[in-house]
Order: sequence, then structure tokens, then C-alpha cells
Amino acid sequence: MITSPEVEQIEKPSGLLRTALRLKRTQIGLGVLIAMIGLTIVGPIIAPHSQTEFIDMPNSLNIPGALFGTDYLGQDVWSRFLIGGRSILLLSMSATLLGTTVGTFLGLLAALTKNKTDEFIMRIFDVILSFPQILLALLLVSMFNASPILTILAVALSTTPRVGRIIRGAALSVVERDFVQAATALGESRIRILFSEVLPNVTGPLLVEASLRFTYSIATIASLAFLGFAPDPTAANWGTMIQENSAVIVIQPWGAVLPVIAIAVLTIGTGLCSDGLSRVLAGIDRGGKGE
Amino acid sequence: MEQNDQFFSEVSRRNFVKGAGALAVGFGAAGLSPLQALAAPMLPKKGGLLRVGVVGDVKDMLDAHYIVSIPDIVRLNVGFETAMVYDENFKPTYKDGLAEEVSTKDGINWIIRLKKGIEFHDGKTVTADDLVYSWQRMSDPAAKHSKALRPFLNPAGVSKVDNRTAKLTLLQANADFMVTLAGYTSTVVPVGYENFAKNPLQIGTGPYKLKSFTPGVESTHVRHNNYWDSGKPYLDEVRVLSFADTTALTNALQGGQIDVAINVPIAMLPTLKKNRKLDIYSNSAGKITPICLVIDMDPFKDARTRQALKMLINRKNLMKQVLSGNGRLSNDDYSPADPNYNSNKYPMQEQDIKGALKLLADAGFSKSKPVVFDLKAPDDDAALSGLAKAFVEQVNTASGGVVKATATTVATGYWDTTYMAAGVNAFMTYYNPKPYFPQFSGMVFSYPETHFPEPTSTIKDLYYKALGEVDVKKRAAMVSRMQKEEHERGGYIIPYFVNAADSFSKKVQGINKRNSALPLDYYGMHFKNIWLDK
Amino acid sequence: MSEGLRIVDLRLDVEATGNDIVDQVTISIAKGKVLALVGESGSGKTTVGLAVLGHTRRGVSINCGQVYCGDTEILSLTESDQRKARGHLVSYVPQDPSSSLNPALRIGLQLREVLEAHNFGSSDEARKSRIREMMEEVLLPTDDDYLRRYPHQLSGGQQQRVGLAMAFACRPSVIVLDEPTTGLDVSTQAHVLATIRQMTSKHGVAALYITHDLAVVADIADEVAVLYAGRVVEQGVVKDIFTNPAHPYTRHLVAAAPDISGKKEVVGLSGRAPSPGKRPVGCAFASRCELATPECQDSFPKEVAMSASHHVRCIKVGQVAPVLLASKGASNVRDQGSPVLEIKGVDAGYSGVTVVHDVSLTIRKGECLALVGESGSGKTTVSRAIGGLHREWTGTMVFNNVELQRIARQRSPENRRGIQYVFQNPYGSLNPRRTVGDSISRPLAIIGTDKSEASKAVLDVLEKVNLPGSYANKYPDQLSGGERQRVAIARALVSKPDVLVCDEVTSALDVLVQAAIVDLLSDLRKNLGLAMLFVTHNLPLVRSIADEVAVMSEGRIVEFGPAESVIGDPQQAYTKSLIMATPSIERSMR
Amino acid sequence: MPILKFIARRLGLGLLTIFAVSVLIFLVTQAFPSDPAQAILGRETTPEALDALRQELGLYRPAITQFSSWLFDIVRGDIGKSFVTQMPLSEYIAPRVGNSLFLMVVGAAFSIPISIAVGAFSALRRDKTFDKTTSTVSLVLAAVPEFVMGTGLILLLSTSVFHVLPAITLIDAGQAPWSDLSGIVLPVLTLVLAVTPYVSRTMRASMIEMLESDYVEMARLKGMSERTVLVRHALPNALGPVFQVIALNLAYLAGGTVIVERLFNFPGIGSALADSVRARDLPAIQFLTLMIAGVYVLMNLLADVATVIATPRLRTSLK
Repeated sequence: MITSPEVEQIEKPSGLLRTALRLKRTQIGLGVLIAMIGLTIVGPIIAPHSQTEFIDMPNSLNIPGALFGTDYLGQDVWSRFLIGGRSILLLSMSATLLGTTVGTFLGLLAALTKNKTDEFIMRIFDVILSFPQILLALLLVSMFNASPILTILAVALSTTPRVGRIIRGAALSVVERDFVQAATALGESRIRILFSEVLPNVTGPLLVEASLRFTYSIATIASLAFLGFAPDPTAANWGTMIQENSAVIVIQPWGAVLPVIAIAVLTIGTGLCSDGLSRVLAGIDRGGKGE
Repeated sequence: MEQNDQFFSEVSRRNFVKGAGALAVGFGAAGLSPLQALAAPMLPKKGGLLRVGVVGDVKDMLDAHYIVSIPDIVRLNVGFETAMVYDENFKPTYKDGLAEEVSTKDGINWIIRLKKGIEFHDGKTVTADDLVYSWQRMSDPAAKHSKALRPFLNPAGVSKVDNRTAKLTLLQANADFMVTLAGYTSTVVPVGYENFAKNPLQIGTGPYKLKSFTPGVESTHVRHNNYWDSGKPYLDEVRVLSFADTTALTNALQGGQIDVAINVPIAMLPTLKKNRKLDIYSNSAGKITPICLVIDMDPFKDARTRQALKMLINRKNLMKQVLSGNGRLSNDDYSPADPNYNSNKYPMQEQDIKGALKLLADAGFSKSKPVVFDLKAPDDDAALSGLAKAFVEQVNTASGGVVKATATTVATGYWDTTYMAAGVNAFMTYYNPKPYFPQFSGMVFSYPETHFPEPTSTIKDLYYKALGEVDVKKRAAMVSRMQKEEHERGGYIIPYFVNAADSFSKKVQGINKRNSALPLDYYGMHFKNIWLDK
Repeated sequence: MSEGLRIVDLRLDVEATGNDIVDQVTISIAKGKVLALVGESGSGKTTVGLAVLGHTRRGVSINCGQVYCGDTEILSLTESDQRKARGHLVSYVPQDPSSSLNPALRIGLQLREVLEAHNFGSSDEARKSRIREMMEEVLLPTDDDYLRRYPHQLSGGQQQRVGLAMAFACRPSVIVLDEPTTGLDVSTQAHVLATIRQMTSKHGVAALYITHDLAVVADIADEVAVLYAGRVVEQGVVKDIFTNPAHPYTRHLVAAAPDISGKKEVVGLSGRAPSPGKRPVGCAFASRCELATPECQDSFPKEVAMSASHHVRCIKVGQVAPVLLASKGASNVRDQGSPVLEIKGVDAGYSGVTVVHDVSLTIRKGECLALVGESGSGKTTVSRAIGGLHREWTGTMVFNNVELQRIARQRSPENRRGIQYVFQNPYGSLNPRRTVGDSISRPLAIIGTDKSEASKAVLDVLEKVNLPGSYANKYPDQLSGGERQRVAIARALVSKPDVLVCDEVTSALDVLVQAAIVDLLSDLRKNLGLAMLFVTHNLPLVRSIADEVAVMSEGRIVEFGPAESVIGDPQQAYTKSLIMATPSIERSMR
Repeated sequence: MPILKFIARRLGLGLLTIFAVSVLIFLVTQAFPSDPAQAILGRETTPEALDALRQELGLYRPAITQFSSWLFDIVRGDIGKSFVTQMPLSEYIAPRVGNSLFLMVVGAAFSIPISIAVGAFSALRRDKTFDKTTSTVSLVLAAVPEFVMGTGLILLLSTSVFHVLPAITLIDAGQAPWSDLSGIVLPVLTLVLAVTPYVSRTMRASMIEMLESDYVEMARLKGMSERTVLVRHALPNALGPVFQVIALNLAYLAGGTVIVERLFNFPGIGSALADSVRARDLPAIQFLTLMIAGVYVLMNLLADVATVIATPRLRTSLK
């Protein structure tokens, strides 16, 4: 009876990312983020001086060849600014990546098992979540030392349960959906269900959460540096720079002001991205597909 | 690390005065300006609260004979006094001390007689018993603070003569012992005195008595009404506040939340000078921030390595970089105010890359087998961490890869976990200005940071001999030999002397702007000379 | 008869685009009468209903038109006068009482606040007695303890009665009921419908009854307005509409509706109604209409009066074939096939609580067995146990002479292949991140079929479910509900199963689509000799599709037998009451 | 009383979490490569003295015994002595708890009403200018790390641009935390700016969800006044999720303020922790982190209980 269903073509809904990119805030955020990443890539190349080179009298302005003067140790503020974002960005990216990956895996596992494993994972999460993020990182880093690996681990550790909870929540509703049941009925393996049925359907919340966590990782890592726990205290680092130079801010503001602006711009950029993503995600959720 | 032991030689004192006189030009900048000298002296006003800020933390402590950090020195000075005190020329005098007379005939037996009618904070008059207790406590071999005193005095050598007089019998002759009496940690405490951790009631003779003390936060000291120096002190209260870092400290000073900031970073000086409400006290008596290379550890076992590093640095640039030039160059020597300073007349070490590289090559180092070490510094003092970073940058760059050093700043527990710790071969330290002998004793006996001297050396015997030597010329000859060995084989790199600076509100009066062993001219001699112009 | 509600030329627009979602709607309802507004989902029924109260959802605005409740025109009232009219002059009964009652407030308060807001009753006492009166009328307890309950402490039927009490509390003259019985079991639905019928006539209220269920319409309404893509295409008294539909769309609707009073070959219709803004200039139904000619696309047809009370908008009036209502046909003549799946003494439960007791069933080759019951009867638990999706069960299931393991993962690939499950909700059963082709070929990939063979098989099954091969590259988002269900069926078919377990496969679909899916399933059964377990709560549908019926109640099978005899001549009291409660067009038209 | 049973059960779970937290803290600080006896006695000590002190501190006992006696002492109310000052930790921590509590109360007193009002109002004015402005501002505030914000505020209000507020807080020992009101303006401001965005955004989202709920629409269709709709129908249901965020932020204000307290030299538990970390004062670090984690757990517990009490569906389903 039905021969050729003439359905009017509905456009395929574009991905979360593409929809989010139509929002102005996401555009600005991503633009800022790309610019900052560009800065940390190009910065060290175009920096006129090395990060530890002695230029001239400390805390001086108007020094030829030093655009923003010298810092507390007579080093070139501009060069240190150009160089000082790379380690923060690298560390926070790695920490976010690690924390998000582990968190996603544990969250998915918890959602799928729904038994003692789930309970166990959630209790572990509770324990980690009992620490404010900066506190846990500070405790670990101060007890051992602020090596890059430990910094990444410490921040990732505090990121994991936060991501895990979100992913578990999102995955729980996916697991309940019939296509997961259908896969189960077909005898698909658990791992396969986890990664090929459930995971692709939580990429939205995952993306939002990852971008949010990225913002906080940057903040945490910069804060640790500010407290004196940078992996390499000699190296230029925006967090360290603020700490080193804020005392002399009245006569040589740039040493502290430039990194303050840089961190603020960077985190606002990532914040705008995650806000754009979450708005789109909320819109998709509320708008409801299928009807 | 700051040390407590203060030794001065009675014999050398006269020479030292001459030496100090010769240096008076250098000191002049910090002395009274002609305008101030001409201005009619204002009469001190009574009353008020003086708020003193200093960088401190929970490690702040209070012990009349022992200090660790700068806030400890401040608190010690508010409440406790010594038998003798250094004058502006670093001479022990009786003027602000508790002793009426100190005498010796043989350099072994020392008689100390107290002034009359000096009262402790609790109203008890100070007697010889208290003096005996004080020196017994100071020389107690089990105590932390006795190390440098141990070769000279043990508790059995302390005795009472009469109600106001005590006798110290030394283990070996020390013609210079009066210097110890004038050291700021040689305070007089009542019988039974214990430190704050054991007994919060801190009784001394100082112009202010302790009311409250919270480590890492503050201490409050109120006026000692029966203070012996009549008419003083002027203030009602002195409050010593701890700050987390120099930024908070200087912010508080600029915001008017404190009246005095002790030990402000050099980098802050231009900022503070611009502030019309603030005044600066600068002390160029010879504070040092040595880089310590441990001489019996690799890669510093070979003296040529040490010498090469001393040649690799550009001292002028280091001083410019770390101190903005606020200092004087040093040739890895110390105690510039001492008459025996640089007795061998060594010329200032200029940067000598060629010579250094040759020494390093002789010692077996090359680009493929570089000198590798990690220089540790506490992260809360820019004078130390800054020098460490700048030093490392200089030697790495100058050596073109033959030296591969790194600098690590330690944010937690530096003085417990890193300083002088096993396995640490390069680290930073600091000393307040002192004459040569006490400084030598500190570096060799109290805090053997570099493990100098080498086992074959006889420099320690030389030191004891020199202490007991009355003849100035003979003594100078001995010192020359000591300094030669230090210069050629020592583990300290001291690129410069630091001009230490403190800053205070202009309404704070009574601070004598002369060089002294301690900030603010002994903190306005225990704050008793300080008054507030409201 | 005086007029209760009159809607004149109502049009509502989407603010953002300016596209109308409802257009040229003119309806009038006399006092004491019920007019049913019928249409598929998305046709704009609820939008019209809300507009009667002067209310619109976010982003929608009333473009033009008038709504008269008695003499009062609602749309021209000020905001505050409209507020006063709502609940007082015109009230609303929502579709889902569980979400429409405030979960944080006691029902007594929620009833009382309506009275208070409209100053109904002179004193607290008067209002209290009014509440009791209303509770009595909707057949609910009147004691204070009951009024102190929170909504979640009431059953769905009770919640809807509270909703009715609230709507009638201030004696409104117009009431809008928006699918008030959707989601209720048939017996509860029957009671609620009876209450509505009784209260509207007793209080002389004009009722606008919004629904998609034609049997309910036949049961409760006096008149019907059929809405298609935001426009009324036919309007008239119930009998005219059902026995003599003048619009091709109405005819399709009636033809697609199964009926409990007789076996009826339901007929589906492909395609879907255009969405707002995509509506063509001419007749919106033209693209799906078998009578359509190019003229149909010229303009929206003028209203044609079939009689004083029957109007239609179609230029092909008179060419529409009459509908066949259900007839008591003979039971299907069929060969007793060999048993494919035998279930013996199955108990099943959750966390130790047994909810299914001693169920035994036999499904034969080529036969459709319907498992019928109200929600909570345990029918889905049984079907999930068969599908290997439920872990907690005991008893035996023998499939092709092999005893089945409890869950799918433990079963042999052969057993998994042989029993395929089709889920209720086509929006949930397909992974939105996979193409149709991927989803369908997945079962083959698991058993290691190579790619080219698998894609051939995909095209093959797509053809079987009447979808073009190009659909293999589409994503579920791009398909309509009916198409998705076809894909889900195709996925089940690709394994060449012996038994198809269909769990409420049509309940999420509109009636036309439902009919098409039922068609498809019947064809497949015939052509492929599939055995089928058809799980449903929809008794009329059972009569159209099943050979045998098992009726479940409270976890037990209470009646079992050939479909015609069980439904046509039930023996058990429960089955009888169930059948009696099910509304029927046929019965209502008699 | 089912609610008491629920609280008891939740409390039990909280205690279990705290126990696990204490194990974690102990493990981390045990792994810390330094000798407490050495830290107490300093470098100038004899092996005998070290040995005696290790004996006294029980460092030779197995880790499990050390852990249980540590935990048991805390449970008994004896939180031990500082390694560094050798003084009872209670003396050091007690006044700081009061100070931090004051900071928390003042911070909460400003941030919570502001954020609820801003959140609710943004929801009502959804996508209007007010909403857009506040959402952008709160986005920016939420993104910027506190020490960056604090430094910015000091620059703006204390040192460089305007000189209207003191850059640091000075609270003398024995004095009430409100003795330096001007000094706490900046820390409070930083905290309020840090906390407000979270609560207001949650409030906004929650309020929007409620405003779009069927029962709020129903209340409107019943002819309720807009005031009743908001106050009686929307607000109470919107508060549930907000409780959770408020609790989290209160907990944060109570213990997560390490950076802010240190930046402004505020003598609270956050700066106490920062100090203890610098000084490697293990007993202080252990107790302070345990206390802060305890506050977190407690606040979450309170939020859960409050949510249950405020939500009839949850309250009545308790068994």
C-alpha cells in the first residue's frame, strides 16, 4: 500500500558544536581561545628575549628593546608574558584531557553497571568531592612536589569525579533508552555498548563539561603557581608572574597586569565556549527532538 | 640562616673602631642628613600604638635566647635586653645594656655587674641569680642555641659573686668575649624562664612586656611601667603583625594599616620612596646572601669547580639584577666593617669566562660532561630566590653549556627540609651583618653549610688561636691566612653585600638612621626610643 | 440553545518566523454540549484550546480572531480581566494531571486557591463546602485528610478528577479539556469520561474536548471538528462525521481506527502533515490525498455545507468513498502451525518481588498472539523476559526445542537471532548517532557477515518494510515516527527471526501511522510465516491483528483463546469489564 | 519519624565519607617524604633526641595504629599539637574558625540574597537586557580565578587606581572579626563575586524550568495572580536545586578560601592551611583538611535534608 513515502526532507540537525558556533558568545569565546592558544604557540618564538635573560635594572619601564619594561628580576616582561602561557595551557589541557577521559569512563561504567560497581565508584567520587578543588591539588602538590606530572595528576584527580557524575547522569538516561536494550538483546559486549552506543549519545554533556573543567583547570593550575607551586619556578608562568610582580605594581604594573589580563581573557574565553555549548545543549534538550 | 652568636674581640675593638671610621663615608648616606641635623629636635610625645609588620608564619616563635626568623628577632628585642649593647660603631657599650661593668684580667674569668634597681616585667628586681640562670640556659649543651658557645662555656662555669655580680669562667681564653655579651640573643631572663611554647608568660626586662602572641598572626606588647631607663619607653603598646608575603606587608604599609615594615624587598624601594608618607631606613653594614656549594659533594669536590663558578659570574650585573644596584660588590668575602676585611687585598673578581672554562676543563668538565647541579632557594624571599635564578642564568649562559644548573624555589618548609639537608649540594642562605670572627664561627661551627674546611685543613685551630691572641698584628696575620684559605677553597659565593631596607611611616619618630647589626638601629633600641607624632 | 463558546477566525503565529500554526479556525459550541477537536499530533489542537483562555505558549502569539465565552470576548480583555476570566468563566483541564498539579502543594490548597482567586463563596466555610461538593461530584473522598494529600499520593485517575473538580469549581460556562484521558487505563478512562459527560450536561457547560482518539470522540462528543495542519477541514455532528465523512482526511482517520466491536482491516496512510510555515497555498492534505488533482493546490478550499450541521473544506466533495465500519467477521481461518516458542510456568519479578505469576503461553509459526492488559499487569515484563532483557524470572521457555537462557547475553547466537524484539518507542529504540543502515546491519556485523553481503541484506529488508534503499544513509532524526518504527522492524527482520516480539509498537504513533504499521506487520506475518507476540493495551487493535489473545491482569493470565471469541464473547468478568469500558465508534453510532 | 531515619541514614553515609576522607588525608601525608621528629627538633639535634621524640610521637608504630590513634584523638576532641609551634592546635585554629565563620556569614549574607534575586529576576526577564547583562557579567566573574579577581580589586580599589579600601585584613588576636570592617570589604567582595554567579545561574535555570512547567502554566490558566504564580507555585519548587548550590558555596566559603584569605592576609582557616602547608605542619594540615572536608560533607547533608523537607514528594516517600 505504501510505495514511496514522500517525506518532506528535514535537515539533519547539525552537531552541538556547529549549532553552538552560531551563537555569538561561542564565536567570541572560541576566537579568544584560539587567539590565546596561538599566543602560547607563537609567543615563545617571537619573544625578543629568553625568559630568564637579564635585560636591565629591575622594575623599570621605558627600556629600549623591552616593550613592557623589566620585571622584579630585570627580565623582559613582554617576553615572559609571551612565554608564560604555554605551560599553564599545556598542563591544564593535559589535566582536563586525563580527568575527562577517566571521569567519562568511570561515569559510563557506573551508569551501565548500576550495582555495586556503581555504588563503589560514586562513593569514591564523594570522597574526592569532599575536597575543594584547589585544596586537593594543593595538598598533593605541596606534599610531594609540583612536577608537571603530579600537577596534571592532582588536577585531573579533582576533575574526574566532577566529570564522572555528569556523564553518569547523562548516561543513565541513555542506558534506559531502548536502543541500548536493543543492543543488549543482540548480545553486544558491554564495552562495545559503552563506547559505541552510550558514549556517542553523551558527547553533548561531555563537551560542555570538558570545556567547563578546562576553565577550572586553568584557574587551579594558575592558582597553584600563584601560591608558589609551579613545576618550574624559574620559568615564565602567568600565575608565578602575578605573585612575583604584584608587590611593585605601582611602579611597574605590567609584570602583574599582563598576566592578570591574560588569565582572565583565557578563562573568560573558555567560559564563553562552555556557556555557548551548554545553552545549545539545554535548547536541544528542552526543544525535544522527535516531535 | 641568621645566627645568634655574637663575638667581638675586646682587643680588636679599638682597631675596629678605626676601621669603622674609615668606612664612615660609606655609612654617611644612611646617616642623618644635614637638614635633619639642623632642624630643632622635637620633643618626644608619649602614648600610642606602634604597629610593626613583618613577614612571618606559624613558625614564628619566642625564646629569649634563640631565634629562627626575622619576626622572632623583633619580638625578642621588644621584651628582652642584654648586658651590653653595640653602639653605632659596633662597639659594646653599657649605655643601653643592663650591666654596670664588665671586666676580665686574663680573658678567662669574666665579671659582670648589673646596674641597680632594674626590674623584670613582674616587678621582681634583677639579681645575679637571674644572670647565672640566663648564662646557664644559654650554654646548656642540650640546647639548640649553645653550639657556638660550647667551646668556651658550660653551665658549670657560671657562678654568683654577690647579689648584683656574676662570674663566667671560660674553658679557653677569649679576649673577645664582650662581643658575646652584647649579642642580641644573650639576654637576661629571670630564674626559671622557659620559652613561649612552654610558658606563655614571657618575663624580661625590656621596655614592653608581652600581652598576647599568636604565631603567624601577631603579638601585642604593652608598656613596662617600671622600666629602668627613666622617661622611656614612650609608646603604650607595640604590636608585631605577621604577613604572608612581602606584597601583603607593603600593601599594609601603604594602606596605613601598619606603621613600620621590617625588611621590605629592595624592589619595593622605588615605590615606597615615591610615597610621601613613608620613610626608608637602609642598612649597608654588610648583610650577605651566600650561595652555598657543598665542598665534599659532587660536582664541587674539586676546588677548581668552585673557583670557576666564582669567575663565571658578573657580580655587577647580579647586583643590578637582584638588588637594583642597592648593595656593594663582594669578593665572596664578608664582614666589610671588620678591620681585617680583605686583609690580603685581593682585587675584585671580574667575570673571567676564559679562565673559568679552563679551570672547568682541567677539572674534567666539558659540554658533553657538564657541571650539573640544582640550586635551592626559599620562594618567599626575592633576595634569595632572585639571586639563585639570576646566578643560574649567568653561569649557564657564560659557560656556554659546560655548566647546566637549575634553580628550584621551595615553597614549603625550606629551612627544615632543604636547607643543609642531606643530598642537597647547592642552596641559599643569608646572614645579618657581623664582624669577621662571629661570622666565621657561624659558618664553620654553628651552620656548617658548605662543609668547609676540608679535612686536611688547620683553619679551625687557627681560629681558636686568633681568638685568644692579644697581639693585633699577630692576630691580623692569622686572619690573613684564614681568609686566604677561604678565598681559594671556600664553598660560598658571595657576589655582593645587600643594603637591607625597612620602611616606616613619617609619623614614627626616634629612629636613628645609622648602620647597625639589626634593622632600624636595633629597632629603635628595643622600641624605647620610638614615639609617634600624631 | 444558547451559545456557550464561539471561536471566530482564529489565527496564531510563531513570533520568530511569522508563520501561522493555526489559521481560520471557527468553531461554536452550545451550552451543555461537547465538541471534540480531533487531529494528529502537531495539528494545533492544544494551541487552539489554550487560545480559548487567551493563553499562548512561549514564542507564539494570537494574530487575529475572537473567542466568545457567552457574551464575553476573551481576547480583547485586558491582561487582568483575562486572568479573572480564567478558571471562572472558562477553565482548563490539562492532559497530564501528574505534571499539572503543583507537586509541592496539597490538593486542598490547590482547589481552594481557585475559589479564593475568583472570590468564589462569601466565606472560608462556604468555600470549604464548595470544595466538598466538587469532590463529591467527581466521586472523590471529601474528608480533610484526603484534601491534605499531595498530588503524588493520588492515582492518575484521582489526579485527573482533582483536575476536573478544579475546572468546575467556579461554575465556568466554558471548559477546555485537553486530552484528559490520555495515559489513563481504559477502565479509569471510562469513569472519567462519564464524569465529564455528566458534569457538562448537568451544569450546562460548553466543552471543547481535544483528542486524537476517535473512539473517545464517538463516546463523548456531540459534535466534531477535524483539524489538519492547523486548519479545520471538516466539522459536524458526530454521526455525520463517522458514518459519512466528507473530507478524504476524515475518511482516512475513520478507516484507520480499529474498533472493539468488530474485526476491521485498518487502513493506514503514508506521509505526514506539513509543519507550520511549510503549509502549501492550497489544500494541505493534497500531497497525501488519492483524489488530489492540480486544482487542489490552487487555494484553501471554501467551506461546503453538506447539511446545516456538517461543513467540509474540500473541492472533491461527493467523490469520497464511504467508510466501512467494523463488522463481526469470522475468525481467521488458519492452519495450526507448529509451536515455535513455548513458555511454561514463568514467574518474574523485580528485586525479589514477584509481579508475574505462572504464565504459560505457546506461540506457533505464522501466528499472532496478543498479550493484553492494563498498565502494571505484567505484560511487558513477560515480553522482556522472552526477549532476554529481564533477568529475574523462573520457569521454562523452549524455543525451537531448545531451552532459553535467562538473558540475551547468555543465549546462543542462534537463539538471539531467532527471537527479535521491537520496542514501543521508535524515538528511543534507534541510536540517533547511527545511520539507519548501520543500525539495521549491526546484528549481521555481530555474527560476522561481510560488508557487501550485509548492505545487500539492508536493502532487502528496507524494501520489505516499504522504505526506499536511500534511507540506509539517513539518521533517525531525519525520519518520521512511522518510518523509524519501520526501520526498527527492519532491524528485527534482518536476522531472519522466527518470533517477533512487538512491545506496544504502535502506542506512540498517530492512528494513520498505527494502521500502516499494523498493515505491514500483518503482511510480514503472512509472507514470511513469522510468529508474533503482540503486546498491547489497545483492545480494538487486537481484534484487527491477533489470532489468539491472552488477557493479563495483576501478573496472571486471566483469559486465553482465539481473538474473536475472547473479545466477541468474553467469559471472565475482568475481560468483560475491560471490553465494556473500551469506547467504540460502532457502539456509539448504533 | 521517617525524616529522622533519613537524616540518620544520610549522617551515617556522611560519616563513612568522612572516614574515607581521613584515610585519604592520612595516606597522602604519610607518603610525605620527611620525618616529623626532624621537623620538630630542627637540624641541630642528636640521633638520641630524634629517636626519643619518634618514640614519643609513636612514629615507630605501624601506620594503621598511628592512623587509628590519630583519628581516635580527633574524635575525642584532642586535635593534637603543632609540630612547628609545639602548641595545642586548638589554640591556633579556634579563633580562626570564628574569623572564617564571620567571613562566611557576611559573604553568604550578601551573595545568597543577591544571587537568588538576580537569578529569579533574570528568569522572569529571560533574554531581555537585564538577563543578558547579568548572564554575561556572571559568566565573566565565574570564569576568572579568584586570585586574579582579588589582585584586580586590590589594583582598582587599594593601590593603583583608587585608594579607598585597605588591601589586607588585620584582625588582632582576641579581637572580634568585625573589629576591622573596612579590612574585610575586599575579601568579602572577592568572595561574593566568586560565589554569586554560580548560585544566580542555578537559580535562573531552576526558575526558568519552573516557569515553563505544566503546573505553573496551569496556575496561570486557573486565573491565579502573577504574584501567587511566582511566590506560591514557582519559587518554592525552584529553590530545591538552589539549596544544593548554596550549600556547596557555603562550604566553599568556609574552607575553600585558601587563596582569598592568603591574598588578603585574612586570619582564617584558609590562610591557616596555606601557612601550615608552607611550614609543613603535618598535624595542622591533616586536621584542617579533614575539617574542611567535614564542612563540605555536612553542608551537602544539610542541603539534602533541606531539599527533602522542602519537597513533599521526597518527604512523604521516606520509609
